Amino acid sequence: MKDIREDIAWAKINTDVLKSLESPRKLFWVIIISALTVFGIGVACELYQYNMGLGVANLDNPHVWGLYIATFIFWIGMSHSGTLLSAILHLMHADWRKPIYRFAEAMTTFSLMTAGLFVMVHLGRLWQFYYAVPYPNERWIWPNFQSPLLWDAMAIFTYLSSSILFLYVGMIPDLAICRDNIHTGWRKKLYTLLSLGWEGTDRQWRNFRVTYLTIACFLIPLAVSVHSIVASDFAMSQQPGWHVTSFPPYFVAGALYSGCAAIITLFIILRYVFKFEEYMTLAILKKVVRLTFAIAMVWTYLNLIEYATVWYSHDEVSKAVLIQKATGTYAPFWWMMNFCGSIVPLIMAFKRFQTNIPVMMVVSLLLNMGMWLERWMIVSPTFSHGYYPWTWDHDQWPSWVQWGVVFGSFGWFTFLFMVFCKIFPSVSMYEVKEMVYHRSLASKKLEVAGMQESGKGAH
Amino acid sequence: MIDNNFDRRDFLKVLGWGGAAVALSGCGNTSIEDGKETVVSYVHAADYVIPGISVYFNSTCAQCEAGCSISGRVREGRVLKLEGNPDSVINHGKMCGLGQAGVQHHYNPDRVREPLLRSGDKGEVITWEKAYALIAEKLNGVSGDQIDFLTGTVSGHLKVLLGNYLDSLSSKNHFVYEAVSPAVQRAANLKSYGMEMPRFNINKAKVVVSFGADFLGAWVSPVHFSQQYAEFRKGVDGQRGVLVQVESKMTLTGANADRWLVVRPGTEGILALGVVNALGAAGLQLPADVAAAVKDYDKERVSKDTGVSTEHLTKLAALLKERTPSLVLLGSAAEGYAHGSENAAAINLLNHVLGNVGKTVEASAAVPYPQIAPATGNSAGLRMVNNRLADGQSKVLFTYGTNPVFTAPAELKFKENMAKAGFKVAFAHYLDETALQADLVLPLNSALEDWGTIVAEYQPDGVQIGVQQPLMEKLHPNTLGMGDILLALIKQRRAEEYKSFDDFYSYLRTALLKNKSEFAAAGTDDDVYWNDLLSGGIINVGGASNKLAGKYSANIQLPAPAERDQNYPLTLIPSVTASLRDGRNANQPWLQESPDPLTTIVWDSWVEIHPKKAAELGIVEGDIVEVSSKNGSIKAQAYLFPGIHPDAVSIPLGNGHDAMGRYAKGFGVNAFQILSRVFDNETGELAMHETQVKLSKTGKRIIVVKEEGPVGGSQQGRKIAVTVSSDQVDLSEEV
Amino acid sequence: MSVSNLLENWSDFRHKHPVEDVPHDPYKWAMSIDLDACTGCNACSVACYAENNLPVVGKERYAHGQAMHWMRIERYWPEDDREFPDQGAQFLPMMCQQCEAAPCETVCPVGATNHTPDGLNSQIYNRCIGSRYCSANCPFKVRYFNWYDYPTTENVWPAEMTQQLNPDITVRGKGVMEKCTFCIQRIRVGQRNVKNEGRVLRDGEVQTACQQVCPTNAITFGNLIDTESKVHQQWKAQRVELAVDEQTKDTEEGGSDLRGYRILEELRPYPSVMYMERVRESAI
Amino acid sequence: MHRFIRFSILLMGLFAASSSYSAEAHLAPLTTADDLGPAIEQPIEFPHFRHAKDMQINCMYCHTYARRSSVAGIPPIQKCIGCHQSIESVRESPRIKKLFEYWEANKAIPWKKVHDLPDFVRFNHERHIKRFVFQQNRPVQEVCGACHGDVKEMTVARRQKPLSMGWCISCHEKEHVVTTAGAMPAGDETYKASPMGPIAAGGMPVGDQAYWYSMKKPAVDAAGVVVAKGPNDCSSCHY
Amino acid sequence: MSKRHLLAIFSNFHEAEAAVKELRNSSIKGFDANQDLIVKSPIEHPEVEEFLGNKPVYVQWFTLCGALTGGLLAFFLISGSQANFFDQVKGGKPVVPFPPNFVLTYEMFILGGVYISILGFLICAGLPARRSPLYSSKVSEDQIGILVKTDEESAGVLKGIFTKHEALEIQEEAGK
Repeated sequence: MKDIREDIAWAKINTDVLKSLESPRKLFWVIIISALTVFGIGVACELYQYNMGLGVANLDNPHVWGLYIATFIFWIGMSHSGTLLSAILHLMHADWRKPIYRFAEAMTTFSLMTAGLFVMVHLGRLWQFYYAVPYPNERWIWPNFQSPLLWDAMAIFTYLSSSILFLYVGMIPDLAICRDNIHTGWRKKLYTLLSLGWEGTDRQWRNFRVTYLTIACFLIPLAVSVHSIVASDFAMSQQPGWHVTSFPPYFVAGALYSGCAAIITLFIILRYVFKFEEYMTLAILKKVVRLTFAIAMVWTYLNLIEYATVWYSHDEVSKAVLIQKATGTYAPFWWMMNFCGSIVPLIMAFKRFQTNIPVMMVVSLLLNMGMWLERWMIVSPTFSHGYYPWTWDHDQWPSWVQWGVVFGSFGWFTFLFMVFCKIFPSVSMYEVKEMVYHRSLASKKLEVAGMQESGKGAH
Repeated sequence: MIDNNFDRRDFLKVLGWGGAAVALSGCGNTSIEDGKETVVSYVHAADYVIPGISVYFNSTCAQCEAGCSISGRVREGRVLKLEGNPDSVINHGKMCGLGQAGVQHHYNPDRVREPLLRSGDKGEVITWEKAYALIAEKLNGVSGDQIDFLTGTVSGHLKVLLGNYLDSLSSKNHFVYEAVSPAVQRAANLKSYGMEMPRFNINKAKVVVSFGADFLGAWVSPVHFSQQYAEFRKGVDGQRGVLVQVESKMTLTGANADRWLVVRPGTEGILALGVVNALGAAGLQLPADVAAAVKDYDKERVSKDTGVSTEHLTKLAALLKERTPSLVLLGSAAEGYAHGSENAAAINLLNHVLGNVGKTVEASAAVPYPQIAPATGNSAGLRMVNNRLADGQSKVLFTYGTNPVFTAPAELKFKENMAKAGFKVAFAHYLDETALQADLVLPLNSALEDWGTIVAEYQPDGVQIGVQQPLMEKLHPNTLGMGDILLALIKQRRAEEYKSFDDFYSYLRTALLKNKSEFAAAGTDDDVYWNDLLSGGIINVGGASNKLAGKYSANIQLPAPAERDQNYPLTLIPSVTASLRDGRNANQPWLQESPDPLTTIVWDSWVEIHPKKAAELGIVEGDIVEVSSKNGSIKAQAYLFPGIHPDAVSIPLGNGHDAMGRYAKGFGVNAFQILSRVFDNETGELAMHETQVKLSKTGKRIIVVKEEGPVGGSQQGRKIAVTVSSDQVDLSEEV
Repeated sequence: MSVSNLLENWSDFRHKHPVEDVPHDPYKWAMSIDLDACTGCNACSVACYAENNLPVVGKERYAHGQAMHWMRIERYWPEDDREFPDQGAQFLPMMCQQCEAAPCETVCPVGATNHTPDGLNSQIYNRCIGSRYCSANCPFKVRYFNWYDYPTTENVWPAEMTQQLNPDITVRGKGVMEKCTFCIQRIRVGQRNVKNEGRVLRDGEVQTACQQVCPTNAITFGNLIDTESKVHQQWKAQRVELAVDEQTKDTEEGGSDLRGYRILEELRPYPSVMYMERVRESAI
Repeated sequence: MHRFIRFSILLMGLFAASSSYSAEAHLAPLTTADDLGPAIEQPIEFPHFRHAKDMQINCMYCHTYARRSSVAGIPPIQKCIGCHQSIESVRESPRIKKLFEYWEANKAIPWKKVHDLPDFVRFNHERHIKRFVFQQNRPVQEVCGACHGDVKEMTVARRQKPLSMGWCISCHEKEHVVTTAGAMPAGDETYKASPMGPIAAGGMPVGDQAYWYSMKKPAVDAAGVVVAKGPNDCSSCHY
Repeated sequence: MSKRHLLAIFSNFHEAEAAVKELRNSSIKGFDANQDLIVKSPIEHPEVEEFLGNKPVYVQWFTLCGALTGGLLAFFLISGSQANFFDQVKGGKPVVPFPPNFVLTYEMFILGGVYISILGFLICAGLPARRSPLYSSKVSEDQIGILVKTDEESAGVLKGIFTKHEALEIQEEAGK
């Protein structure tokens, strides 16, 4: 299996990546247009809902939350992969991450932005959302800092802004390359501005290294905290099926899982669209797939543990929710979620599928769907089957407005992501150079075979 | 305190007040809009009118016939809410949901606002002068015998005026029709107690056995009985009253019973006699003729006929024997059969045997002015009008306060017969089914805009005359009170006699002041008396004390339970719900949206089927089933209801309008339509429970719009609504 | 300065409520509902519609579970396997339980629902942004959300019907959470009136609309602190205590002859509504 | 190294200062000073200055509902006529002529609302008037003017105060002295039996809700003087 | 005394390394290897530090201060506002409840840390900066640049060293 060639000319790396900014395959435009269309539908649905009230989403009492919150968690979860690849694997010195962490980080940023949209879409009085912003107004009214939603807002804000900064800082050397190579148009100005005058001096590199490492260190606990705070939206409440102490780790595992699955999907798409076959190699795909498989198994374990806890603790009310999930209205979705989440990833255990692009594409999409269903299965069944039997309602089904907005968010994300990849180098040039440099050094200096694949140390 | 120029209605005018406008401004950004809103002040103002402070005017509720006294909360000239008048002996400041919805009768957007004359299929707006002239013209040359007046229950001075008007037309044809009325009971009570409506003292009884009387829901005077019921539950000396309900379809009262005994439809009388027999067996001394009459009603037979187990029969007899006084009530479920009168006699016999007469069944006071006593309705009135219309005897038909086109069984063909009358005048609040058939529709003031007096049939303490007075200025300038119209019409005939009365108000005032000396201290000024009267809202008349005179008859011929017709195997029980009754209030959205207490269904009709029967027929909840009697069929959603005899199905009355405005039209089905023409053998009343039906699935299924969740009324083992057995608690220690 | 304020009053700010040292005073509104007296007649529910400007949502929206009845009457059937419910149905009027430790209050991101000094769980409509977390966290599901802009929705309040609206209370627009307030408009008017007279409210001076209308007086509302009040005496007689999650009835020998209980007490929201068990005769 | 430490100390100081500033933002003025509302055209240009300043008429002579109701109200035309019937001197002035036109047509005057509170706010005139005019004997014009501005200098009234929530609260947060001496309504036996302790003359029961949030019961000194704040929970005004 | 800037471009990292080492060991007048020598490279070479001598990095101090400030700010802002916000009594919890405040403090700790680190990075790395005139886009591609500052007269010596180590190109700029 071919990995990135160690003797690849650095200049070629530059040209190859810079070319992606200019001439992607036609599919790029197809994707952009379809994403915009889907997004447009979402916007139309949201406008309709904004004018009519949330009733048109077919939310009701007791189903006060629906797909919006489920999809919100999904997008938040998706964002964790970027941190995983860039921060965790960075600390672990897994060099194979280098060609792909940039787009993973971009994914983090954009999926967080999408998640933020859902917070808004879901509000009954969107036009008053600023009430949740902590600012000292003349009435000295503050938001309620006790609310997990506010922690959420704070955590997401922190995560989003930190991710953007992290993405940006990590991109500065590459922006300098762009600046040096693109001499016309608005892009030149943009790169000049953003590269901040980076020259790659030893002082810059020295501080860069420390900063990058420090932020990576901060991002890891942050990412963990973000999704555990999202989990506490549920776990801190009293509702059966939510009030589970294992929710935070379960959510974090689910987040990494869906993030990895999304990385596989986007990996395959970018590889094709921007002609990155030489950089996003199948060897890397294999590693990502293996990583995903490992996380899938962790998630499966936590998922089963959650069921087991509910079952074994003999909390009748929570148990009823679980039974309802498995046998009631939501049963098809629930079983599909378990199937997609725990059975489908088993395909990844087979070596020959690990690098089979079509299979992995399908698998990753299924995993993503499974993880989306997981979120839905957390949110809705509890409302259908809560503490108070009188208010149970098993017939609720999201309306086309809700579906429209949910699909629209995918359009929005895809659009942002694709535009980013078109404007900014989605493969980190300087780090690929570092990678081949160190690899070639290693293979030159040390003849010990095992050491050549030091990247494997990651897992 | 009020000078002569003072027109009370000035102060009932709607005052546009800024404070009130807050009500509808949206929930967007809070805004300060100085100078945008208008603040209107009065031209004149009375001392008691203070903007921002509510004034309470007492009046009388006209939503049903119970005659509760209400206290309308009026602010800035608008009536906001109806509350109970605490001084009323009927409702003691309490209200039911139906009564409170009176404001929606008043503010209903679908009220008739102008006199309408039929021209083709449309109503043409005409003036009152033209309407009066038209009536005069049409009455010209028609003999009194050809003029029919079909009304709902009327009482008080309106009844007097109506009588006088008919008199002036030399017509005797005033028919009072109530689709849902205890008419059989009245006849039976007259025989058993010597009066149509004695007082039932539920609060004095230790045991109440009710044969289908839904006294907490829709029977006679529910608010009053509910209050008595509360006392009864607290008990005499801490001994909590026991309620046993006997019926084939659970009513609200049945749902509150300690023991709900489901009987085979129509066998209530048999059960009553069975209880008498069992009481005898338990050692109660029975008069010889009674003992002889019930000797065949041994437990086994009664149990076989009625479906009530011998165990419960024994327990019931033991309870009745042990705890006295008790009270046996007779309700519509027992009356609605061809042998309804016999059922009633058998049930009333039980009161006699138990010695309740004189204790818990007491004489009611006689209304001292018989001319204002209520003319109570029954279905016989409808039958007579219908026959007259069919035979062409009736040339001019006036309808008021009743909606026969809606409530008459289709088989009577009332709608078709009505067309035969030459000229039909409907006095109406809404364009209901009957008004739509009329040639001339005269718009009435709402009950909250009108003057009048109301005397209820059921009088718990003395006689209470309820005064009805406007709570606010007329909403629509071109509506008139029924009294005003009658006065105008009567002036066409007897101008001289009535010329001193400008309007019904002055008629009423004069009439009530006439008897001032009886109710006020000597020398009380007319105005003072009048104002006191209006502020009180009620006149309590002692009423001559009556004596219970009737006697039981042991000669009761009860038919054996009928064999079921194989083609129509089920009995249809048209149920009367507390809020919709016979459907005249169906256009009040609060009533449509308050769930039926037992099924929790809203905005619709349904067919109640016992789950066992449903399983047999393969019906599940939400199936649209066709209910067919020999006289037609209707389609409605099925609801599986445990509180019904498996051989019966029940459809609530009141919905299924095809007119009457946005809140009534098109919701549910009208079960009146498929009732069979079976009448009570003695009184000739329509036997409402005698319709036999069959069910067939249509294959369609919908989701029933109801309040309860998918698990129905199950608490899933969670401690939510808890019941405790009476031997565990001692209510006398409670507060 | 805020930090000094924080430090100075630190122990106060770390106080917990409900606790003995910071009681409600002079008012703590509470209710008791006698299920044995409740007949399920719905009068209270309609009274609530009339008093509190509740929109009638219509069949379509009712079907979607968007009804706005702050006070709903629940009807339960006995759960054993009998053919007929021969001891009748159980009715339960359910409205906001005005919990002392309300799960809804902590989770509102903007603090639109909070605890008032007189022990109510208040809902401030103009602060609400409609996140619906409060409803999500309410075990009783007694909070109702304005899914549509009812004031402008067809046939909810046609022109004439707007005149019936109670000017003492807001008509809520879309996107706002609402719930039973214990008729706060009546309480506030009462409190202001007696303040002018320099006294506190006596029992019965403020009635909730549902209490006022209830034909069987099943609902008692009043000041739990006032020892003269009926609600206080009922709570006392039933030995139900506000800030306790297990009452004498369940914990002590001989408590079984008491009827008072609170719903879902085990979740420790400390509801302010005590229900009294329905009684059914054992002799028949 | 040193400059970094110095720099960071500076930074921390800045943050601490800004945090404590924002947390105590309520101590800063709650709103801008007087913000003048728009000039409003009324059906009759009512000269407040003439009545309130020249004639020295008590505000509550005309706005009589203020002490009895939540709204102050506009007097019925009857009241205007009551005086102006006998004031021949101004009878022919255009405003009075207009007034009489309305009176004779028996028509209400469509006054425009000048002091419009933001939506969803309940303000009770009665309570404020009772508290400050009747119980504390402050001059009427001072009490009314606290919110309505210097009406006696105006013709058509114009809003002078912001009437915003922060502005309202700035007053409710002030500590007003209340005395309990002689507060008990004489002969009110029901009240004496009540367990809730004495009532201040300002109508403020000791231990009133206003203290709840500060978690401390105010002390009553020997002279029966209590320092009390206005009610300050949201649901006092918003419901 | 006027100074001269020189930029030498190397394609071979080892040659560049050797050049630097030689420069550091030389004692050229007006040239102090610790101050006047800057290495520009397309990737991060940790080895550069070894032969340039360890230079301190202060970013982590920024991080520490930022994080602590953020955390403190959060705790005091939140507790302070809870203490002053008149209706924060909620759900039977204390006015200043610890668990939620700790969560927010934690988040602000990170936020402060990240922001101030970035700020520190910019300050320490001297960014944003104008590009020096002696810069080659080759540096961002694959070559190593060595920028030196020296006295006018020593420039030739340095050039000699660069040429010796196979510098591809030497740019010169007259200093002030």
